[in-house]
Amino acid sequence: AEKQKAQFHAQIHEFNELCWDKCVDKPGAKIDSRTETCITNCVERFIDVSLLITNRFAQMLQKGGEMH
Amino acid sequence: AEKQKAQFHAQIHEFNELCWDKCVDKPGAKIDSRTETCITNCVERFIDVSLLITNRFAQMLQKGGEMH
Amino acid sequence: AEKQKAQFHAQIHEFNELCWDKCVDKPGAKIDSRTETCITNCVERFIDVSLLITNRFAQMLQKGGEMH
Amino acid sequence: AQELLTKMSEKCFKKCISKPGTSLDNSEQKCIAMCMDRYMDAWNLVSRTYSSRIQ
Amino acid sequence: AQELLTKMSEKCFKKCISKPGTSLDNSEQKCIAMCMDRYMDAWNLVSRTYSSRIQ
Amino acid sequence: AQELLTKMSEKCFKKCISKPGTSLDNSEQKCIAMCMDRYMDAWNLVSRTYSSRIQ
Repeated sequence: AEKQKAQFHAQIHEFNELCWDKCVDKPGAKIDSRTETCITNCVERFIDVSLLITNRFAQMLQKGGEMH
Repeated sequence: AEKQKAQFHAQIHEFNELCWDKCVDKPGAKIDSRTETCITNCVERFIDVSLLITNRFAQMLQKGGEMH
Repeated sequence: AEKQKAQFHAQIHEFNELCWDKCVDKPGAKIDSRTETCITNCVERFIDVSLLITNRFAQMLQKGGEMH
Repeated sequence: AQELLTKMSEKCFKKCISKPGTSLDNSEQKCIAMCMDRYMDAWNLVSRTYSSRIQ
Repeated sequence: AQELLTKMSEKCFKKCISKPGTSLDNSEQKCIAMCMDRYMDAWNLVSRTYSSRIQ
Repeated sequence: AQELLTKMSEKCFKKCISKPGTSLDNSEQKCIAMCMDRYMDAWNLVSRTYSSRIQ
């Protein structure tokens, strides 16, 4: 459980860096709703992309055998 | 003491990357005084920023309870 | 041998990131020969640069004594 | 929280200090404080979004 | 293969998703699939080039 | 010194090799040598500045 928690936190940091760079231009006095939507979508779509890639990779391994 | 030394070196590498990217455009035949000043200020101000953030974070924790 | 294999893989990842950023602009339906040449040269030249730097560093240590 | 503080320092330094001077001036200090608040907003938002997705 | 998948996800997200919307649209999904194939081409090429150099 | 050499190789490759060719030409080699000297200047300067600050 400790290890899982550490992994969860590492993921948050990774997502946060990626989505901060993508969504926050100049930090303002409050977070505006556009930035909020961008961050939420950014996290959701990044998870989609990771799942898409992981599943497609698994299929390739099954079909074509090992890489390299 | 070994661990502290390793931490010190890791910091130097981190600062050096950050300030190299900020201050060195095209590396010349000698380091010029402008680049030298930029690097010194860059390290000093980065330490200021880290301290500012760390202190403010400690205050927030005391006032508002835990983050998560 | 396990450790060497891990190091080899870490190198591949490092080279791949560096050369991907340098050589791939928009990923197309196939890898074109220009991108292929760029990646091969990128890996080869990066190894050249690393060797040049490592050898020159070793010479400096011999001549001038220790750093810092 | 060490990693959060490290990343926040890096990101906010890059956003707020374009030319490092001989001290942190007033506007830079304000920018750092705002950047820090926004970074934690983002962190909390990312954390909530990710948590609700993996449940 | 974990690290390959992580890096590939990051690089391809950056290349293909310029404005994250409420779902992955069709052209984004195609871009991700292509990017993934190219990333693995590059990985194999880098791997071959490096191997032949260090032998 | 391993980490110093790794970072120096990366930073100087990025600064000096804009289009990797079939060999390192003369001007690239000179650029790498200069970049390396400047990188170590910077490293020593950072190291001195940081040391005097934390004492």
